[in-house]
Amino acid sequence: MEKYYGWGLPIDISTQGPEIDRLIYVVHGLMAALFIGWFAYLVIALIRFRQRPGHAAVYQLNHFKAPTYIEVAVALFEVLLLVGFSFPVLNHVRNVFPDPAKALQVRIVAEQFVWNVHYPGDDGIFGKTNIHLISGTNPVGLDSSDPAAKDDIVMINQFHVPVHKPVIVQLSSKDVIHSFSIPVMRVKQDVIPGQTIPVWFEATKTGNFEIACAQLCGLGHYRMRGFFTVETEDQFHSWLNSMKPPEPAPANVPTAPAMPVASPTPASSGGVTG
Amino acid sequence: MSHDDHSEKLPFWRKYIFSLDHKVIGVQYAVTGLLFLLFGFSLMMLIRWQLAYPGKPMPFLGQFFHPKTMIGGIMLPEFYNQLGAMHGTIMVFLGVVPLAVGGFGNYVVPLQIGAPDMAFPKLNMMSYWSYFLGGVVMFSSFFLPEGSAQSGWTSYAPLSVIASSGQTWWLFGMVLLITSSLLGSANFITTIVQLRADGLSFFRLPFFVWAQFVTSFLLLLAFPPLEAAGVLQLMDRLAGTSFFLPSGLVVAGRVLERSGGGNPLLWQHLFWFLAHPEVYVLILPAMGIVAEVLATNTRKPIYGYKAMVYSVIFLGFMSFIVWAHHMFLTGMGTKMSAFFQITTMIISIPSIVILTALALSLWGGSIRFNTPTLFAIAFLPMFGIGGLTGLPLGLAASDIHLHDTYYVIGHFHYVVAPGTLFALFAGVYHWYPKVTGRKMSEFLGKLHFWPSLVFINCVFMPMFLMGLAGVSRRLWDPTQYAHAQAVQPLNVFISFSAWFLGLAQIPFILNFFGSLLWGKKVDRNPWEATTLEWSALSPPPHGNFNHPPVVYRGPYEYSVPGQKHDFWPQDMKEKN
Amino acid sequence: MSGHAPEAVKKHVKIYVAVFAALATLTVVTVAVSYLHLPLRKAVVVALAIATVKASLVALFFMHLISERKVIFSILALTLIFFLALLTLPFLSS
Amino acid sequence: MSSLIRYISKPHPVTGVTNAKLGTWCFLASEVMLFGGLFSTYVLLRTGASHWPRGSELLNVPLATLNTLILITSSVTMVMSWASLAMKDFPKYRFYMASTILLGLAFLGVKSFEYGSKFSHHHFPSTDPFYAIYFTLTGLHGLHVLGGIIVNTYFLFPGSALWRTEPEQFTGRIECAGLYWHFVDLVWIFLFPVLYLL
Repeated sequence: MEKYYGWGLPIDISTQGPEIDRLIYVVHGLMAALFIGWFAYLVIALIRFRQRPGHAAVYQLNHFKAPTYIEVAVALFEVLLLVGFSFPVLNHVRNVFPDPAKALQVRIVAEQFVWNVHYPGDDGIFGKTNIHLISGTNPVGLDSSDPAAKDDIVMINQFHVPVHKPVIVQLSSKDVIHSFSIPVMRVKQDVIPGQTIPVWFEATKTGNFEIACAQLCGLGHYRMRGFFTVETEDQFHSWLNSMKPPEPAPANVPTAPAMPVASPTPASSGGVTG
Repeated sequence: MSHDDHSEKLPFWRKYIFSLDHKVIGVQYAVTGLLFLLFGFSLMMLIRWQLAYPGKPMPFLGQFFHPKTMIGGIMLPEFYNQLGAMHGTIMVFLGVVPLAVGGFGNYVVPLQIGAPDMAFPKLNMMSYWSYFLGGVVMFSSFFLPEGSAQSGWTSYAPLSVIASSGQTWWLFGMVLLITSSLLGSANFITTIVQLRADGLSFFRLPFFVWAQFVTSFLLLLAFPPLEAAGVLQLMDRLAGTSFFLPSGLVVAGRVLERSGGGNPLLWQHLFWFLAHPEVYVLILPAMGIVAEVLATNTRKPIYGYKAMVYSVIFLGFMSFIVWAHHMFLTGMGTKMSAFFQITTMIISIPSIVILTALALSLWGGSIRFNTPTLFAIAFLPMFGIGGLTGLPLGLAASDIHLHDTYYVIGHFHYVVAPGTLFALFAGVYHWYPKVTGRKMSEFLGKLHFWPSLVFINCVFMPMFLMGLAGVSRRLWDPTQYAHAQAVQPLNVFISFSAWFLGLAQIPFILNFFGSLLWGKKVDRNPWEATTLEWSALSPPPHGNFNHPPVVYRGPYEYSVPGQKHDFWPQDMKEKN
Repeated sequence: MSGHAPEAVKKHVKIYVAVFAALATLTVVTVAVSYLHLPLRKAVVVALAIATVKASLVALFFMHLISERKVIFSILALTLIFFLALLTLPFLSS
Repeated sequence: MSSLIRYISKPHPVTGVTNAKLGTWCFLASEVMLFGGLFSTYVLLRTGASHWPRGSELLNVPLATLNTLILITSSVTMVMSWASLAMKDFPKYRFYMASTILLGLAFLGVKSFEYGSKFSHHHFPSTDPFYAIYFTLTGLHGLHVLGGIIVNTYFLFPGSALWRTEPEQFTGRIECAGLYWHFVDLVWIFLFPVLYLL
């Protein structure tokens, strides 16, 4: 995985990522320019006006024009950042959702400290859920009496998506506030209990990536890590088929094969499984 | 308080413990605040071990901790979360605010306005003891069976509602701290409005007093909503209500037996309605101190005094309508986020004006490079970095990637650590002679300044890189994530820098206590400054001034042409 | 205050009694209106209008705001602005 | 020392107010924000709820009307106690102040009766969001009434010694205590329709 991550921004594999990255670069360019100019001024002022014999302070000074111009320029630049970058990018990300018919629809239900990924199955309809049905083998409380639920697939911490296809994720939480973050997708959204918040993205590259929780959600916040896999359309469908529940026993969610058996990162020796 | 009481006749406990004198209370605040800063810093030292070497037993120190916090020297996640939550709470509410507002405000404001004391001395004392009690409650919560609060200093519901009993103590502690701040701020406003010396009009006030004045309004009007939120969360925790709990929660596999119907975002709104103005509560007094120190040590008036005053008022006003930029990712609509992005960009303008004015004050001066000036000058670029890195966070689009990462940590620490804290250090070195009658050692001061400057940048600068890499905050073990593993060497570097930063504070501690005994004795006005506090004796007696001072001119009349001396005190009628 | 002199205060006392009568009447009115079971929107407007009138009476006469100084008004105006900001909050969360 | 601090009993020549009055208004400003936060919460919970009961369906309106009248009356007696001092009539002050305290206690008595009957019907803050905000708002208001009673009792007995030495300052203090008491009344004026009638 080394090639994906380094000391700067992680690689970007989403269609909307470049817009966000561009804004980050532009802002940092402005910051650098301002800071360097400003620091240079400071150094010059400190050397030139140090206290020394024969040098006295000046009481009255002409009003400086340059700083006012710079301040106005900064203000204008901020307007440009807002109107030219932030507003349109945010509008694109938040309001311009892909056509649901052409997109992959997924529900993700966060809980301490797991991401439950709920695919609607072949019928494209999510089965009914009920919080009173939630159990160890039925993490989202799928109602097996609902015919639409029969082909639903619920995975734990395993999120597979096809490449070059828009994905709409409906985010909700069972317990506390989490934050659904896929750094390589430039996607981050707080997951608020009591609400369902949609996000969308489209992957441009295949590979194995990760979902992080970005909001403190308790003891296991640090290990609320999901596996995010971008595959070709074919690979995705064969994976989805292999995860289908066995026909005779409906609504028996195959959690066993879906469970991440061991995290590939070196396990910490904290010895806490809270 | 009877009318004929004189401090000389008072018993020890009235004079130094339950004192009504603003100077004693100011010192009490400052010393307590400094001790809490040290304590909060120590918590971070522990956290830094866990972050540099996740899950490795802590050498030597580890064996002294209770098994509920560390097992075999290995820090448990619950203890890590406690340290994180309490570091934030202690630094903000028990360290910086009490030192900046309670300490410097109490000691310096009445002196600078030529008043004998605060308007309500008894209220002042109650304010300190309420703060002290709040501190005791916060501190002792570490010794609860389940430890202290562990839901972050922001205490987001529902996590905080279902958290262990430490959170209840946190809330009670906060109620006491809020009470203290409310009493203090009403006192400051009344004092500054009513008790200014004759001739001291508002536009002759030292900038520090202006900063405290605006700060007091922020505290007065922004804290009560948090108190309301605190009461609601206490009800949620103790009376079983569901203000912050929506219906249908399932915690640890069990349906939560609550009525539901609440809203978790309500807490965030009420919290940030306070907590954003609170950021300015942390910054404004620091800016005030820097203005005082720079004017004195450049030997010239500060540049654009009136523009600065208008900016600080505007800043205070705007700080109430930017709060939701902390909540860009909570699913708010784009129109709403556009509004808060605009206000956030607007609020950056007065900050830039003040910072620019302070920087331009150097131009044409005759700058003395003593310790307070070094800290005050360092404040400028450090606060500048803090402010600039706020830009990508204030733009909701770039915030998507940077929100809740180490970038945020780096940003606000640049504002409050090398920013505010450096200004506070400048204030300590600047006013120490007034409080004690002795100067602090310049040698130790510089030994404190230079390593602090270097190491504090080594601590916070790499955090921006970690943030850009997407590393989340508050991770007990960052190496769980591949993207965080890539920057893990930075964590080791930060930790060592932080420990060295700790060592760099030893000269300050030695200097602070040692100078009480060995510092060079000084007269009233060791820095040859103009504001009123320097007309009083060092230390000022009970009642501050022998005669109520009368003010003839503005606060920073340095190097006035045609004068023999390069400073012209505010209360001097004749030429100087 | 326009006058704390005993003669001025005697005049005030008459005003206080009148204000009391008004407050009591308005209380009865607001309760009576509630028994009409108006639709919620109308009921809110009526009840809050009456409450605002009552509150203004208390503030103006009992709290002497009618003859208060500028400094007090400045603080209250500032508070009002932030109070209104606070009341926008429910509409941000929904 | 207090003698050194100016404008304790006489108003400041420019601002026209005493220290205590300005301080009291600052404190009331913070109280406005405190109750503002809670009112906001009420509006948010109510607008967010699928069903919200009318207060009159669940709460005892006649009793609350009585309580409103009690509190209004106490406001009048409070302002009369100040007016008596301004007219240099100390015995009358004591009468009105004592009435204010008794009316305050009567308010709390009625309130605790109301609470008691709610508890006996198993209506607790945890029952639903309506009762949660009802108990929180009225409870906090009740605490404010209690605080006012304590302050007023202090001024009725030990605090009134100041009348003999500093009548002007004492009158000022009663005015400030009055400001607080009227504010508590003012809050109730809004709580009553919001919780009971709407």
